[in-house]
Amino acid sequence: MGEGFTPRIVGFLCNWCSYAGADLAGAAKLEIPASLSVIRVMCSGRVDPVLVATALLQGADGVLIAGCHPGDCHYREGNYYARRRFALLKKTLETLGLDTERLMLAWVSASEGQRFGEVANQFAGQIMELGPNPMKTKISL
Amino acid sequence: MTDKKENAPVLVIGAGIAGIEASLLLANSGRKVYLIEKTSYIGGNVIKFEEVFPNMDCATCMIAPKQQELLADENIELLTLSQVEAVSGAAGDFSVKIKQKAGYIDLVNCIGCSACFDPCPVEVDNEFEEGLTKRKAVYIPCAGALPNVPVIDTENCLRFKGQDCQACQEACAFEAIDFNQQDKELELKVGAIVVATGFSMFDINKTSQYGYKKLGGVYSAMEIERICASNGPTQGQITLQSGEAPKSVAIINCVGREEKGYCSSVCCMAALKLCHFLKNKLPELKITQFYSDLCIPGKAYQQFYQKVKESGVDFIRAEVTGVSESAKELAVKYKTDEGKENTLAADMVILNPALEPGADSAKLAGMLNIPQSREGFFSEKEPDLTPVATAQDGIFIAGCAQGPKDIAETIAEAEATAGRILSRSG
Amino acid sequence: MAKRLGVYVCECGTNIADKVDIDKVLAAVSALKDVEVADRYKLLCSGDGQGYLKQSITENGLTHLVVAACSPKQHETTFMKVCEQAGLNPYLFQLVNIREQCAWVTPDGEEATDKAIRQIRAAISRVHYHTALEKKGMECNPDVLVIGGGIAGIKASQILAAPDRKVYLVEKTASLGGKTKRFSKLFVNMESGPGLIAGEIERLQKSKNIEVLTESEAEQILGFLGNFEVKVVSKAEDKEDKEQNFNVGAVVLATGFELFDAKGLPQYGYGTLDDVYTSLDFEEMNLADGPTQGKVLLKNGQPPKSAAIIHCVGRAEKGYCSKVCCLYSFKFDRMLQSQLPGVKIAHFYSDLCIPGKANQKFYEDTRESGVEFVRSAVTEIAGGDKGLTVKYETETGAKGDLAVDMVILLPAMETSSDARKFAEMLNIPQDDKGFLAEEHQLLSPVASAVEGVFVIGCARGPQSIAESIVQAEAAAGKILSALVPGRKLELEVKTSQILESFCTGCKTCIEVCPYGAITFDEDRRISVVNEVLCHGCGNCAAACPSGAARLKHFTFPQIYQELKEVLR
Amino acid sequence: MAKVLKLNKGAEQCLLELLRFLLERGKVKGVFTFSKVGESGGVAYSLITDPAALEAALPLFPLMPVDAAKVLSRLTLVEPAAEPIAAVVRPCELRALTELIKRSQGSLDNLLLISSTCGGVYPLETGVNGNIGEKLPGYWEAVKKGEIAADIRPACAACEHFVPYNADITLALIGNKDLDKQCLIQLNTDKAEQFTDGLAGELSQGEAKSEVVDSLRAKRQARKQELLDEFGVEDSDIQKVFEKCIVCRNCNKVCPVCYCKVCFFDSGGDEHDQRYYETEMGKKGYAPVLPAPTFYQLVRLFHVSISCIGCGLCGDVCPVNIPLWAVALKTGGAVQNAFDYLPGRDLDEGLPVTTFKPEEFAATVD
Amino acid sequence: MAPDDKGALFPAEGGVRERVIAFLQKAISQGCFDAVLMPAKAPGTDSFAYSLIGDGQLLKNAYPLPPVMSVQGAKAISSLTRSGKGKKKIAALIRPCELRATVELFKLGQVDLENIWLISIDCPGALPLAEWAKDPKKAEDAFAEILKGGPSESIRPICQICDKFSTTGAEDLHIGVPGKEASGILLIPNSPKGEAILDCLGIAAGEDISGWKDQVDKLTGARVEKKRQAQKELEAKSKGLDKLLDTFSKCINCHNCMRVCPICYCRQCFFESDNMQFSFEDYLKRAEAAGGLRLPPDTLLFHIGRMLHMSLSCVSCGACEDACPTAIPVAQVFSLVGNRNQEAFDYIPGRSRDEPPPLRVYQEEEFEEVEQSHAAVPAKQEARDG
Repeated sequence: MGEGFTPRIVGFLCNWCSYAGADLAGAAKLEIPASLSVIRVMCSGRVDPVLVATALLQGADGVLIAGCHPGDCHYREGNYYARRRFALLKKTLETLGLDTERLMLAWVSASEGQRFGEVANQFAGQIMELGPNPMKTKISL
Repeated sequence: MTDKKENAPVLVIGAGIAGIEASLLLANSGRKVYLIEKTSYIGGNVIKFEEVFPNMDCATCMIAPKQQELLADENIELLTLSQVEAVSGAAGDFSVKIKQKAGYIDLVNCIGCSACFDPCPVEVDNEFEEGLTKRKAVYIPCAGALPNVPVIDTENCLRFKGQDCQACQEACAFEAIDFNQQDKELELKVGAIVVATGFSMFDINKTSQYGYKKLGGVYSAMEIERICASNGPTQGQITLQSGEAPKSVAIINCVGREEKGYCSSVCCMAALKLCHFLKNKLPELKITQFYSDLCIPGKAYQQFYQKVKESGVDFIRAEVTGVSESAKELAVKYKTDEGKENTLAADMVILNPALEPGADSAKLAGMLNIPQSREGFFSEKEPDLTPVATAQDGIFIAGCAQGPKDIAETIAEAEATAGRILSRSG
Repeated sequence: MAKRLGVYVCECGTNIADKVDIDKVLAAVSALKDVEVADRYKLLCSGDGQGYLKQSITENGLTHLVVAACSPKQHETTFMKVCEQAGLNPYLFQLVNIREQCAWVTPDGEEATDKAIRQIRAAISRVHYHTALEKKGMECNPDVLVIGGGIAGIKASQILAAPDRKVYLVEKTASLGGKTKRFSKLFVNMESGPGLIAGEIERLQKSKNIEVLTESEAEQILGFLGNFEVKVVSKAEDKEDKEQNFNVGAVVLATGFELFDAKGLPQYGYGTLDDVYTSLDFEEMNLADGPTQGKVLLKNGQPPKSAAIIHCVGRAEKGYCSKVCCLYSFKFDRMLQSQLPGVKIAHFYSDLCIPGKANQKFYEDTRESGVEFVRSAVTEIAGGDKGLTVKYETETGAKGDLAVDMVILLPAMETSSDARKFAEMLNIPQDDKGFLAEEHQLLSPVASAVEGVFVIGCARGPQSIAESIVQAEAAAGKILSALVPGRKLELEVKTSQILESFCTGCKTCIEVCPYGAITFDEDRRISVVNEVLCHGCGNCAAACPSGAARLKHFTFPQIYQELKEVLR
Repeated sequence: MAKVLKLNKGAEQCLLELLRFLLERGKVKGVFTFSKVGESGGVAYSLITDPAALEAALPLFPLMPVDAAKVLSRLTLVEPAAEPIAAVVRPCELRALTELIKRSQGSLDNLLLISSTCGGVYPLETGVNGNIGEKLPGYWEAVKKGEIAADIRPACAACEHFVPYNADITLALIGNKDLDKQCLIQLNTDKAEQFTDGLAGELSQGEAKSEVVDSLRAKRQARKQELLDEFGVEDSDIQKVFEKCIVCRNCNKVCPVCYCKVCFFDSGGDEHDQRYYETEMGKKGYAPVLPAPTFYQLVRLFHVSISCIGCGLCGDVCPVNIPLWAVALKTGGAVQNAFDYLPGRDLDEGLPVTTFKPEEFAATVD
Repeated sequence: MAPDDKGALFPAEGGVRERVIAFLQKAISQGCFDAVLMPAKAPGTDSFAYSLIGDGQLLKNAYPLPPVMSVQGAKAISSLTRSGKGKKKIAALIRPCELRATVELFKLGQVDLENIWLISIDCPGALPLAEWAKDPKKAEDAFAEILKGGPSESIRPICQICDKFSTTGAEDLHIGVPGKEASGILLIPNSPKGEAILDCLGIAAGEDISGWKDQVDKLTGARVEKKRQAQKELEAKSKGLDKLLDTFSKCINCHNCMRVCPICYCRQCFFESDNMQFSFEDYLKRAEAAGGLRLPPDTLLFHIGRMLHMSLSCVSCGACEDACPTAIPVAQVFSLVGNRNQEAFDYIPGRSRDEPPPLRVYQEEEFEEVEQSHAAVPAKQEARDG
C-alpha cells in the first residue's frame, strides 16, 4: 500500500442486483477492499448526479455506482436513466478538468459475486493509483 | 361448497419457478400453502441458468426477489427435502402423507455461515454443478442458494457410514448440526394440490454416437449453462478442460428427440441463447449449429434468431451421425437432408438434449391417481379446455410437469392453477 | 422530544466477533449523539436475541434503533418485526451489514473493525433523519372488466365470476365465441369448435355474476389497480346507443387476432386467382352454416382433387413464427381427407414448428397418411385454364412446379386492430409487432405494464386455444390473488412524494416514472404520486432538479448522512 | 464594569494571537473569521479549526462579500453549535445576527462573539478588482484618526452604529493612535473573561473609550445626510429610483435579515395569468410583464425595514447599481424611529411587529 | 435546420428598430395578432422592460433589440403564460437565445405557446448590463452604432462567441436583417403560424434570401471559430481543480446567476432547499478534515450542481454573467460545459419543440463507454478460502 493512503470509496449499490452480488461476494468470502463503503439504494436510478458530485467535492476518493445489467432493472428502466445521468456527470466533470477516473458505473447482477469482487478490487486499485482526492484538503471548496 | 373447503390449504409439489409462482399467488390471497421440495433449495432448474432467452435477463436477478418474497411469506410453509408418500381423499379434503428427510441441520440455530463446509473431509461431485465441481458431504448446492441452509448428505457423510467423524459439528459455533435428527412423516390436510415437479434432461448417456462422457470437449447443454454461470464452477469463464477458451463450437440439437418422440419446444431457443452468450464472451468464437427444424414460436423469438445469426453463427440443417476425436480437435460427422456427408472440426461440442418428465413422475402420478401421457408427462383433463386441470378434481398441473415449455408459459400455467383454485365459480 | 438511540452489534456467533473488535466498535459509537445504549449480543436474530432486543427497546425508551449484523436481505424484516412488537415504528430502524459486506470480505481485523465503525456511524447519522412511515391500505373494487368475448374472454369471465365479484364481459360484435366458433374442428383431437363454444356460452349464461354486453365497446377506462372507472357504449344496430358507467378493480384485455393480409403478397395470387384461400376462408368453407354448407368445393362447384398448403405466408414480413399454423395445417389435412378420399395434399414449408408433447405424433400420423411435405419456398402461385401451379425453390436452389386444384395459404397472425386502441387508452406499451407487451415477458406474462390491466390470448401474441385458456386462468389467478373482496390493497410504504410547494410542474418526474405512477394535476399545476402504483424506485427523485420529488426512506438528507460518515 | 486587556501588538496581530490562543488551548473548536482561501488571493469567511490555517486569516480585512450573520445563521440553524466557536464579526453583522436570533434563525449557544469598532469596508467591486491592498494604509490611518476612510462603501460612510452591541469581546480600533503597536481588547462578558483567561496581556478595569468615536459618529451622521441627498433618495420619485431594477432579487438573497425559506416572490404569490396582463393592457395600451420592480422593492422594504441594519450589501450586489442601501437606510430609519426600535441593539428587545400597545398610532387612522 | 430558403421582404425605412416596428404596427393594425410582447421603455424612463403592447401607437416605445438583456425574454413569456393562457393572440419578439430558452421552458411546461407567436430576430448581441447601468444614455448610443454595423467589441464576451444569433428553426417567424442597402426586413416563416402572418399581411414568401443567408452563414462560421478559440483559452484558464476554484473564488454564493437564468425554473432551488441544510456538527467536521472551511460552503458544488441540472438546456444567453456581482465569467464557463454536454447527448437546446430533454429519455444501447464492461475487468481474483 502506497504511503499510508487509505482511500475512502463509496459504492451506491442497487438493492436488487448489485447489493445482492456484494452479499454473494461476502458469502463466497472474497476479499473486498475495506476502503469501499456501501450505501444501499433501491435502484441505481435513485443516484442523482448531485449526490455523486457532493460525494466527490466532500472528498470521496472514489464513487462507484452499481446496478442491474441493462434490461434487468427491477424497476424496468431505472438503470438506463442512471447511465444517462452518469454520462452527463462525467462529461461535466471532464469539461471542468476534474478527475473522472474517480467515478465508476458498473453493472453487477445478483449472481455475480465474483464480478462484484473484481469490480471492487479493480476500482480500489485504480483509486490507489490516483492517490487521494485533492478536494479533501481544499478549504476553499 | 363449504367455506372450509374454499379456504382449505393448498399443497404445491415442487419449488421451481412454477411452484414458487403458484404459492405466492395463493398465499397472497390468504391461503395457507405447503410448498414441498425434494431438494434442499428452491428455484428449480431456472436458477442454474446465467441468462434466459429472449431478453437475456439475468435469471438470478429475476428469481431472487421472488425467492425472498416466498421465504418471508407467513402463509407459505416450505418443506425442503420432502416428498409425497401417499395421498387420499378428494377435492377439498385431501390427506397427504409427506416424508421429510432429515437434513441434520437445526434450522433455528443455523445462520448459514458455511463454516462447516471446510472441515468436512469428504469430497464428491456436485450434482447442482453437473459434476463439474466437488462439494462436501455437508453443503449448499451453490453460493447464493436459498434457503441458505446446508444439508448433510448421508450417502457420503463419513459419520453416516459408521466412522467417528464430527468435523462439521466441531466447526459450528451455533450447535446447529444435529446428527440425531430423524426423517419426519407429516400428514397434511389440503383442499387442492398443484403438481409442479418440472423436468429432467434426457440422459445423453443413452446415446453413443456423440462421445458424451468419453471425449473431452463434449458437453451437455446444462453443463454449459453452469460453465456460463457467474456463480458456477468457472465463474462464467468459458474454458475447455485444458483451461483454454474454445475457438470453435458445434451445437447439436434434438439429441434424444427421436427417442422421446416429441419436440421439446425450448431447445432451439436455448441453443440460440447459448450462441448469444458465447459470442458475447468470446467474439472470435466460431459457432455452428446442427438442426433439423427450427422451432422458435413466440413473437420475439425469430428476431432473436436473426440477431444470433447475424452475429456470425452458422446453421447447418443436417443430422449429426457421430462425434469423434481427431488430432487435438473433435470431428463432427453429419449428413444433410440431401444425403451429403461431411465433417466439421470443433474443439467443443454441446449436446442439446430433449426435456423429459421428472424421474419420480410415474410414482407421483400413481399416488395422485392422475394419468400420464404416453410420453410420461402428467395429462390434462381436456387438453384444449382445461389445460391445467387433471382428471382428478382438485389436482392441477403447472409447468414442465405437463410438457416441455418455456418460462413464460410455465409462469402462466402456475398463475392459471392459482386461478382455478381461487375461483369460486366451480 | 429528545432522541434516544439504541445501537446493537450482533456477534453472529463467531462470524462477526472473530473479525470485528466489537468492544472497540461499541467504544467508538457509544458517545455519539443521542446514543442511549450501545451493546453486543451473541446472536440477535435468534429467539433470545429478538427477545432481548425487544426488551431493551422498551426498557430504554428507545426512539430509534440501529442493528449491526448481517445483510438486510437476511434479517431486515426480522428486526422490523421486533420494532413493531416493541412499539417502535419499524422505519425508525437501520440495519448495518457488517457480516457479508464487512467481516466476511475484510481479511484484516483492524480494517474490518474500522469499516464497521464507519458503517455503524453512518447508520446512526442516517437514522436521526428517519421518519416514521405507516403502512397504508386502500379500499378496492373486486369486479372485473373483460374485453373480448372470444374463448379467452369467456374463460376468464367464468372463472372470475363469484357472488362477491361481478364480471362485465364486453364484446364488440353481436355474439360471443370469437374466432373459435368459426373453426369446425380443433387440433389435436378434432373436436368441434362451435360445439365447444356453445357449451362454454351456456356455462357463462348460467352465472348470475356475469353481465355480457355485446355490440359494445369500452370507450374510456381511467384509474388504476383496484379502482378503474369504465364507460361502455352499446351500439346495437336497431337500438339507441346506450352508455353505461361502472367501476372495476381490474381489466382483462382479450382482443384476439386477425390474419396477415395475404393480398399484400401478390405472388400468392390471393384475391386475384380463384381457389386460393386463406386458412380462415378454408375454416369457413368447412362450417355447416358456411357458404358451401361445410363442403370443400372449388369455385366451379367441383371438389378438388389436390391441394397445396403454403406455410409461413407473411412470416418474413411480420418477423415472427405464428406458432400454431403448422399444427392446424395438419388439421386441414384431416378435414380434406375425410371429405375427399384420395385427395393429394402437399405442404410447402421451411421449418416445422410443432412444439408440445402430443404434436409430433399428430404430424407423424399426417405424414403417414400420404401427405407430401416439400421443404421449399413458394415463389409464385400461377393461374391457368387447368388449375393452379405452385412454383417453388428448395433450399439448395432446385426449382420445381406442382399443379394443384386448390391452394390454402397459412398467413401469419396479427394482433387485432383493437389492440392499439386499448394500448393508447390504457397507456400499455405495444411491441414492435403491435402486440400488447407484458409487464415482464417471462415473469409476468399475462400482466401488462399497467398494474391491474391484464392481456391474454392472441392480443399478446399468437397462441393456441389451450394457451389462451391458460392465460385466461392465469389472469384470473393474478386478480383473485390481489383483489380479495373486503380486503384492502396493501400499498408500498417507501413511495415517492411530491412536495407541492416546490413543484413547478415541469413533468420530468412523470416522464421518467416507469410505472405511470405520477400524474399531473392541471388545476394546481403540480405532479401527484399515486401510491397504489408507485414502486419506490426513486427515479423521479433523482430526476427532479428542485428536490420536490422525494423518495421516502431514501431522501437526500438520509443518504447524505450516510455518505458524509463513510467518507470520514 | 468591563475589563480591558492590553496587548503590545498591532491590532490584527493581536486579534490573531487571541484566536490562536483560543484554538491552541482548545478553548474553542473553531474560529470563524475572514481569511484568504485557496492559493490565488480569494478572500472569504472561513471556519478555521487548524491553528496553522490561521496563517491565512485576515480578521480585520475591510471587505464584506457576505454578511456573517447569514453564515452564522446557516451554521446554527439545524442545531446550535455543540462546541465553542469564536466568531469575528462586524458590528452591523452582529446586529443582523441578533435580529435573526430573535426570529429563531440560529443560535448563539457556544458562540464567542468578537467584534471591533468598525472603520467600514470597501465596495465589493473594489474587492473583486483586487486593489484593496493599495488602500489599506490610508484606511488604517483614517481609523486611527477617527475619520471616514476614502472610497469605503457609502453605506459604511453613513453608518453611525460602528460600535458593536452584544459582543463578548470588542477590539477598540477607532481612535487608537497606536494601532500598529498595541491593542485594547475589551472583555464585555464573563464568558469573554473565561475564554481569555491565560492570555498574556495587561488587564485593567474600565472601558476602552475614546472621544474620537463620538466625533466619528457625528461625521458619519453628517455624511449620511449628504449621501442621501446625493443619491436622490430623499425627494425623488420612488419609481424613478427603481427604474432600472431587473427584479433579479439579489438584494433579498444577500440581505442578512431576509430569512424566509421560500420568498414570497418564489412562492408564486405574485404570479398572474395571461388574462390579467391582457386586462391591464386594455387599460393603458400596454402592460409590463414581469413583477413590477416597484412592487417588489416595496414589499421587500415592508418585510425587512424594521430589522434593516444598514449593512449595505443590497446595494453592493445590485447588477444595475441602484443605491438600494440608501433606500434601505432611509426607510429603515423612518420605520425604526416610528417604533422606537433599533434593530440588533438588544436580544431581549421584542420585535415591534409581534407586539402592540392599544393606544399607539392612533394618528394613523382617519 | 433553417427554414426554406424563401422569405418575404417587408418594405420599410429607417434603422432596424424602425423597420421592425413598422412591421409590427402593420401586423397589429391588420389583426394578424392582438398584441406584442417585447422590450419597451416605460414612459419617462431609460429602462427596458418586457411589456405587452396592444396599441400600435405605443410601439414607438418598443425596442426589438435593446442594448442590454436586462431580463431574459423566456422568463417574460413564462411570466405571461405560466399561470394560464389568455384569449389574445400575442406575438413575442425576442432574441434567438431568448427564443431557444423559451422552447426549453416550453418542454419543461413553463410556458404555454398556444396563443403565442414566437418571432425572433437577427441579434447583434447585447452590452454588459453593468456598462449600461453606469450610463444608460451612452450605452444606448454605442449600441445604436453597433446596430448600424459599427464595431462590436463592446458587446458581451458571451455574445461575441455566439453562433446561434439568427434563425434557430423553432420560431414561428424569423426577422432577418439584411445588408444596409436593403430597404426593409426579411420575414422568414417557419411554421404554419408564421405563414399565417405573411398571409395576413398579404405578402408572399417569394423572396430569394440567399444573400442574407450567406451573410448569416459567414458570420456563423467566424463565430464558431472564435468560440473555439475563446473556449480553448477559457479551458487553459479554468480547467482543473485549482484553476476552477480560482475562477469561482470570488463567488459569494448569492445565487444570482441561478435567479436570472431562464432555464432555472425551479420554485425553490435544490441548493437553497432543506436538502442542503446541514448541521453545525457537519460543518465543523468538514472544517476539521481540511483545517478550515470556506463559508458559505459548497460554492463549487452549487455551480457544478447547477450545471448538472441545466447545462443541457443552457442557451448561452449570458444573463448569469450580467447579474454576477463579482464579475465571474460564469456564462462562459457554463456555456463551455453546456456545449460539451449537448454534444455528448447530440442535443441542441431550443432547436426543436419536439425534441425531448435528454434526461427524460434513453436508448437501450448508448453511452456504453461510461460503464464498466465485462471485458474491462482484469483476470479474476481467487477466492480466499480456496
